[in-house]
Amino acid sequence: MNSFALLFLVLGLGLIGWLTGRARAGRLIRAAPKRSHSRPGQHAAYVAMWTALPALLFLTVWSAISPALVRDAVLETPAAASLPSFGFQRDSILGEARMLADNPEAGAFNEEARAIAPVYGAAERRYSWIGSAATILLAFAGFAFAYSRVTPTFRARTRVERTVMLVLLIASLIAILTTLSIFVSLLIESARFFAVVPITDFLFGTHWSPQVISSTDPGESLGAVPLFWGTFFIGAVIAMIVAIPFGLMSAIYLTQYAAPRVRRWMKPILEVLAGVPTVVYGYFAALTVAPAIRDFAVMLGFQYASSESALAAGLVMGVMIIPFVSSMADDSIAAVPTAMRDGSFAMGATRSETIRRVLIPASLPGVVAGMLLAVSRAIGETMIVVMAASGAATITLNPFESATTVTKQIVDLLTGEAEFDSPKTLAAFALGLTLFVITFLLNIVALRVVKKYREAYE
Amino acid sequence: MTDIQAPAVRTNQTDPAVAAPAQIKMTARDVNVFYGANHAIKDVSIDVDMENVTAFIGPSGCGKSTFLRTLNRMNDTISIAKVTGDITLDGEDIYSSDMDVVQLRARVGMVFQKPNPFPKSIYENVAYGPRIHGLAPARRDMDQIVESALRRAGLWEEVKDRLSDSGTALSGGQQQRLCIARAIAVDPEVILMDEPCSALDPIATAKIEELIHALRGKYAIVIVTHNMQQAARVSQKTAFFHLGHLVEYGETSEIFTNPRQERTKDYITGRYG
Amino acid sequence: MTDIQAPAVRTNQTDPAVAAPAQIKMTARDVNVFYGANHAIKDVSIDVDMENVTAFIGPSGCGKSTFLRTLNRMNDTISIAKVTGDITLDGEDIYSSDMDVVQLRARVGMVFQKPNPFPKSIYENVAYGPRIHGLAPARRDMDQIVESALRRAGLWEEVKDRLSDSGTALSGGQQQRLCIARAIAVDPEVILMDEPCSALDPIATAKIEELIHALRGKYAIVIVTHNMQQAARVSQKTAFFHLGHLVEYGETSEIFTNPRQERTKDYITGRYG
Amino acid sequence: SQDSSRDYMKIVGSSTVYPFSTAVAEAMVNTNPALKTPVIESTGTGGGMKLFCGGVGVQHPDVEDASRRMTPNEFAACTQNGVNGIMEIQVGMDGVALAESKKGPKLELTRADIYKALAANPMGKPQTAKFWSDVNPSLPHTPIQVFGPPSTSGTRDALAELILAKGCKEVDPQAAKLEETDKDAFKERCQRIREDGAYVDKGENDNIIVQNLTVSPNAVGIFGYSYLEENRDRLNGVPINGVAATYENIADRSYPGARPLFIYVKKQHLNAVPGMKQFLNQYSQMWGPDGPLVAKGMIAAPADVRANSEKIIEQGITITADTLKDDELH
Amino acid sequence: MQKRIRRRYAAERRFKFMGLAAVVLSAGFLAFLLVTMLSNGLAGFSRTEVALPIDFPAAKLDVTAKQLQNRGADLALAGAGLDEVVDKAATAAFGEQGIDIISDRAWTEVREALKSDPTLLSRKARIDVPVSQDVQNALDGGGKPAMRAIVSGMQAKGLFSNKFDFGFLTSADSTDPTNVGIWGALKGSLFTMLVTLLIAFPIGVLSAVYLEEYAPRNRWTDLIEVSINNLAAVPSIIFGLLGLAVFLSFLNLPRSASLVGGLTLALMIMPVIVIASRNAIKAVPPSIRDAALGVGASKVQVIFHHVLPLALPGILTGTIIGMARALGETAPLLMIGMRAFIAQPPEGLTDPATVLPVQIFLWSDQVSRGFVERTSAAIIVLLVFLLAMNALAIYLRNRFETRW
Ligand SMILES: Nc1ncnc2c1ncn2[C@@H]1O[C@H](COP(=O)(O)OP(=O)(O)OP(=O)(O)O)[C@@H](O)[C@H]1O
Ligand SMILES: Nc1ncnc2c1ncn2[C@@H]1O[C@H](COP(=O)(O)OP(=O)(O)OP(=O)(O)O)[C@@H](O)[C@H]1O
Ligand SMILES: [Mg+2]
Ligand SMILES: [Mg+2]
Ligand SMILES: O=P([O-])([O-])[O-]
Repeated sequence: MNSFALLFLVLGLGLIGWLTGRARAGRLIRAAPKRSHSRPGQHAAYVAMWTALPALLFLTVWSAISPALVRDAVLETPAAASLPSFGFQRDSILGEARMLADNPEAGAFNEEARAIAPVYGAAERRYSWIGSAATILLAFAGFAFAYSRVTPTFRARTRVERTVMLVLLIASLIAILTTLSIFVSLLIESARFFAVVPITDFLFGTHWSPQVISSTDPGESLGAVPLFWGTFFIGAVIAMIVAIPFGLMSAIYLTQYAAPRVRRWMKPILEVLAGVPTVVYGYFAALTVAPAIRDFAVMLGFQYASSESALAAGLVMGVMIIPFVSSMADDSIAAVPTAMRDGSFAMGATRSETIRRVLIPASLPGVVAGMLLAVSRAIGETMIVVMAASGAATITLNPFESATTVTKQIVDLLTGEAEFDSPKTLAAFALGLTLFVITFLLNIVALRVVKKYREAYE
Repeated sequence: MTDIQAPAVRTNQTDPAVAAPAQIKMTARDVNVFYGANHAIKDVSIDVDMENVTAFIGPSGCGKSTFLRTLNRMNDTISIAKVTGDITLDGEDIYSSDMDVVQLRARVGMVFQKPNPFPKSIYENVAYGPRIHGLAPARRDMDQIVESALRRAGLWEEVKDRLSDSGTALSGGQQQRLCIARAIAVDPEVILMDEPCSALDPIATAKIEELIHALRGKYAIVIVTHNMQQAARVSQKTAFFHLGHLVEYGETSEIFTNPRQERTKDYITGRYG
Repeated sequence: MTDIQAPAVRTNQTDPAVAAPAQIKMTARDVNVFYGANHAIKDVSIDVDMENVTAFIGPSGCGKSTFLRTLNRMNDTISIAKVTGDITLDGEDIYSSDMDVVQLRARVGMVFQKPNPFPKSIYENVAYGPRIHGLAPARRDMDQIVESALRRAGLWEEVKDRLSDSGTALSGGQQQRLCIARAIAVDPEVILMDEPCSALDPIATAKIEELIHALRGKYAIVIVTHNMQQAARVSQKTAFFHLGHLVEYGETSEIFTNPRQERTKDYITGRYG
Repeated sequence: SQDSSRDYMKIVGSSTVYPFSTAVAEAMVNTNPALKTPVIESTGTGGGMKLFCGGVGVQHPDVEDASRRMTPNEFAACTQNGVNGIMEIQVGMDGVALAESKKGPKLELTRADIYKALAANPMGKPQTAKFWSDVNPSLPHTPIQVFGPPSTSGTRDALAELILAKGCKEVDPQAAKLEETDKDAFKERCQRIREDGAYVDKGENDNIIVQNLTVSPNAVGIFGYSYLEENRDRLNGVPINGVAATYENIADRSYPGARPLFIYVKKQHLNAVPGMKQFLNQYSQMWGPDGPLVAKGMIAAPADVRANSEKIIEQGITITADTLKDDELH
Repeated sequence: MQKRIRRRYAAERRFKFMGLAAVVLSAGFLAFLLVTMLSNGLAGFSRTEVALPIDFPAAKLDVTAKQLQNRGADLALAGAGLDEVVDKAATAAFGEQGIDIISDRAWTEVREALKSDPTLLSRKARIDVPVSQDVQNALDGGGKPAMRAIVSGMQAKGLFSNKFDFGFLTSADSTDPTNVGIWGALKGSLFTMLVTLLIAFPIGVLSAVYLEEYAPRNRWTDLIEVSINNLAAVPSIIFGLLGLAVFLSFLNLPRSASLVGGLTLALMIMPVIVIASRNAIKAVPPSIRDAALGVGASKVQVIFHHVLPLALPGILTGTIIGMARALGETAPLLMIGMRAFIAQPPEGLTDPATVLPVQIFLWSDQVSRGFVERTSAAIIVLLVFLLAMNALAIYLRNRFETRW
């Protein structure tokens, strides 16, 4: 029986468990003198749970291990003796044999597969029966256990609800697991990197040039300071110079000045800016914005203006971040109690005076936290810099010159090279770790600030 | 239904000038306010004078705050609110296009239900109004304005050593007095107070009530309150609102002891509300 | 301070059985409630009986709601709340580990300050309780339960033609009666009401008060109210709480006309609160 | 867990060979509809070599596209990871083309000029040249700005070997000696490219280079000949040593930047992955002088080379470490 | 005084104008971007075809009409050398340059025509086939001068026609811009999104329920809370590194597969869903919970009967926004190998696949200039999906915003 059929069978058994459990509970409860603890439906859920869950768990595990069991069984048969000893070739024949066993019509690339197919089919069937039998047995055992416990006084609801809560708890742990596995995997790979390259060279070195990595002093060409600078320059300086005034002013305009109808339309329109995929921004930055900026720079007299200027990437990134800043600013300004605003109006302040002297100072912590989040967003942004920034790791203050970022280097170092132990590949993980730590800290600080400040008004 | 006797009102009047013809400061004639389709104030006409403290009372939602806010056009900040009728300040129509709302609000100050000091220093809270209106060109003038406003609000002694502390660090009653000082600092002609004590404890309430007494005569004062005892204690004139109507308006002592309208009586005796 | 005379209480008793020994439904002995470090209820002991409507009165924050919620363990939902002492329902300890809180709440129903109908149809609002408790196996039984609950809540005539309309589309007073119907529908033994009229207008309030009268005797009823007139109108027994203490508990007529404690008297005469 | 077999080919490697391999793959599927299209990743020759030599088995690629020969080091890595039979098939030729915008100054360079302008340490001294006129007074006074491929690419290796190293030896008498004595020092002196911003590493995206050239009239781009061919209307080739990058000049190898293109095939996979033989046959059908690959911008290899490649395919001839030492260009 | 007021009002107007300018410029940038993409991309949805006369009886194709209706038709036609027949026909029709006029894959177009109408075998027919990229360039005013001359001659005869290119919506990647399609990438995106949704939605919603309704306030739940908030802001490329290290290297899942892409993106958007769901759950008024508890509902009943249904619009909004983000995401997928040339739409979750944004990234890198229009066209398709999703989210949010 294939696992899909089995799955449905188990679910069907669960349904039967539900129905019989319900019937029995209903009968017993009606006969019982006083109000029973749980409703028939809850007993039913209890029975169904015991019928289906263990069986499903087993089924999951079984379908993970049984292909290997089948394969080993086939290899032990005499028919397999003639197979080539080269693992990959043999596996590909076995793979085809499996396909043929399922569907004899299919064309085969290896003729040996035809010979093996019946053997393979037999083994598959045998294991399939073992698995099915065990699954069904488990389902029945679970059913019998639960069914026997259905009595008017049995607290089925409590049990079911406890299981539900367990499931919820497990789900919420996945977030921690993800964080942890990110951290651990980055840490492990980075540790391997730092075993080769001294951490100080990496963090404080000012020469980044992974094209040639000397085997005697690999740290010499893996100094990440230019990357950090480029990341900071593009993401935290140029992008923010665009995003903060635009984001803040549009939030102010939309919340404080615009007619509700304008606000209702403009806000989602601006949000679209955040919904445009970064690859589109990248394409746009590389093909439209960057050349224009270069022309502009040349016009200003910058002979060396790069067509991959930090400005092009930063500018487009800033535009992308505008809605992010504006919605954070919007939230913080909205969190300032209206009483504050009214207080200022009642003093005879104009709107802009109220905004500049009362609302913005009062919402400043929230706005600042929003900026921090925006910065962390900008320095993690990848596609725009991959497509529009250069790979040249230079430290420059001239926005018309090229600069590179951590994220771009990660992509460059990793695309195509999956070999896991050269310092070059591992450097990507070290960069990833640095980026993770920085954004993590930025976020913690920002969230703290936001939280503290929200509490101040609650 | 229970027959609760109307409370005997002590009007607490130290000067006997109530009967004299009072100097009219603001007038409202046939004022209507709409929040969208909701007709919140219906044909209200009323005069506010300099000599007396005027109290607005009435059950929740009857429109007291709404009407109060028409008097300094704070309703302008609510986009769906629409006001019709005439309201004048010293004979000038405050809803005319000539009237500058910024100046109007400097002349008609307001104190709110929940104390709302700005999250700035005490000094800056009081200096805010004078500063935006350019009342104190020099730092020295400003110091003086701040001090005198705080003195008049009865707060000076308590805060004079910590003017640079944040206004939000004061106690509730102090905050409310700070808000009154802030309103006084721009030297207004009228002060509107919307349930200024409802968030305060009895002791702080008593202080504010004293303050209102002290300010009476210098400014025309209108106070909204839920607490009838308070209305009786601080005001000389009372307006009773119900469902957007001004049901009755007159001497406080009259209203509390001898209301002309059945609805006023029912409210005062606690039959509803 | 104003001397407001204590209201003359009309107990509104149609049956004279008050004096007869009442059937005790719930008892509380030495109940203490803590919210973290905040000791909200201090050593309260009280009996609730079937014959009388019991009113809890007291100034804001004195613990009325807190105590009420201990009676059906709604406090369990507040993680920092801790309850000590004994509370029984028909002699059973409701805080014992045997007691199933879900069943307890079916037996001790609750009506809240703000009407809180589910955003579902009127029918579904009432049917929800009976459904989860399996009280109506067939659709016909359910129809009957719903109708009778709505009838007893005095709402049937008003809604019978629009049972499938949303419960939230009703007026405030109707919503509150719907909530009462919802509580009645699971056939509780006790009904707890926490300021059920404070969000309602006078007419709706009068309807609910009438309803309480009608329900009296069928259920043990406990009502929290801020409005002393209301307490006087609807209850036969009154408990006065102050700062977490049960200051006085007795016949409503006694408490309002002749309180034994100074604090009770001060409160009733409006000296604070 | 991963399937233990695969019914499509996996190809990695050079971005220069990529368009040809994809075209062959496509044609193969058109004529053999039963086969699945190979999955082809453009990783740069160097990046691809690492994947290719990672081992044998389902997760390792079957074919490597290369715009230069496999190095002995790479071969050793392959052997070490159990990749034992590797077929080296030259599929055609390419030229490392230098190009500028049609609006550009019409540069004409020599290998020595390029070396002096691009090396990190020309003749052992730090690079100081900012303008072309700094390296050769007869060149225009325009800033040196070169857009080129990244270090994983074979084009970059070809640039270093075919142009820089030779230019270096022409102008620097010590270089020749160094090549004998100290290979590393030679590389440092002759092949390392400057990193001060004059040479801009543009990633694997040659098209972006083309795009950028059209808006940067003074810049020079470096990429495979096919890109130049494709964009003749916008770009001018920069002749090297007076020889223009044209089909004929590359085919007869008079152009200094001419180089062979290869694919490397894992013989062990030949019988394990469906379609590999068809793929190789398809290649041989398409690589002729009037074949479709030439239309795509490839330059056909000389007839003898093609014959040899066909023989390798037919007989499954694999390479040894010695084959690779044989430095002669096919 | 009057002067001062005037000055204050001038400042007021300036400030307001700055706000307006910020809004208008931001919206203007968006409009500029969209218009650029549209004007570049619309041409990518059509292709130029040339009417190619073919004399099938003369070509003597070795296939029968019956064979054409069978499944092996493709094989039979390929075996019969249809491509050569078509090339010959082109030479016959357009002269020596004929082969360069038609697209390399023009013969597949002929193949499809034959399959849909086998009677063609017995007559002469004119079949519209796509032109080559060279011709396309020439038509656009570029390309090689020689080709331009030929093309202008043919143009005068009215041989070319411009048609909506259905192939663009139904086929996969190709080396020839006249033949590419986005279906392969779109299907990859759909598979990837499916995995993402199936993983992220239930886990996200369930953990939101746990955190809002059950979790005690302690150090552990604070930790979960902090993790989730931070995960929401971790750069997407880090998730790519995670996918590479965990799914590919550690769990040995297949490279380039939509399964791995989906898992990676699921981890990425899960926090978005958790946060949105928590906010939606939080927004359900406590009075509803009290009401249900008050009639004796258990906690699970309260959650599943009342809280979740009421929070659903908010949860869905968050999910859609998260999915939109995943749909537009590129960087993490580059890390796990979903960037190959994949000319066959994936059949299953473990087949090599690419997704729309990555396809755009790859095409932006193509030599042939025909890809510029195609890239913009693919961008338009992607934007249509994303804007639709965003619009749906905004609609849901507005529709259910003011429920209580
Ligand atoms: N901002 C607003 N938007 C719409 N309707 C409003 C607004 N403010 C008040 N209302 C409505 O106007 C009516 C009068 O409200 P108002 O606040 O003036 O009453 P009030 O007498 O001050 O009540 P309270 O004693 O509760 O403060 C009410 O029906 C209220 O719902
Ligand atoms: N959920 C809670 N968490 C912490 N403290 C609480 C909570 N609910 C009430 N308290 C505190 O317990 C005390 C009693 O509150 P309770 O709500 O019972 O008063 P009350 O008499 O019902 O007041 P009101 O008339 O305003 O409803 C107060 O000090 C209050 O601050
Ligand atoms: Mg009010
Ligand atoms: Mg309460
Ligand atoms: O991609 P390359 O051909 O330059 O290796």
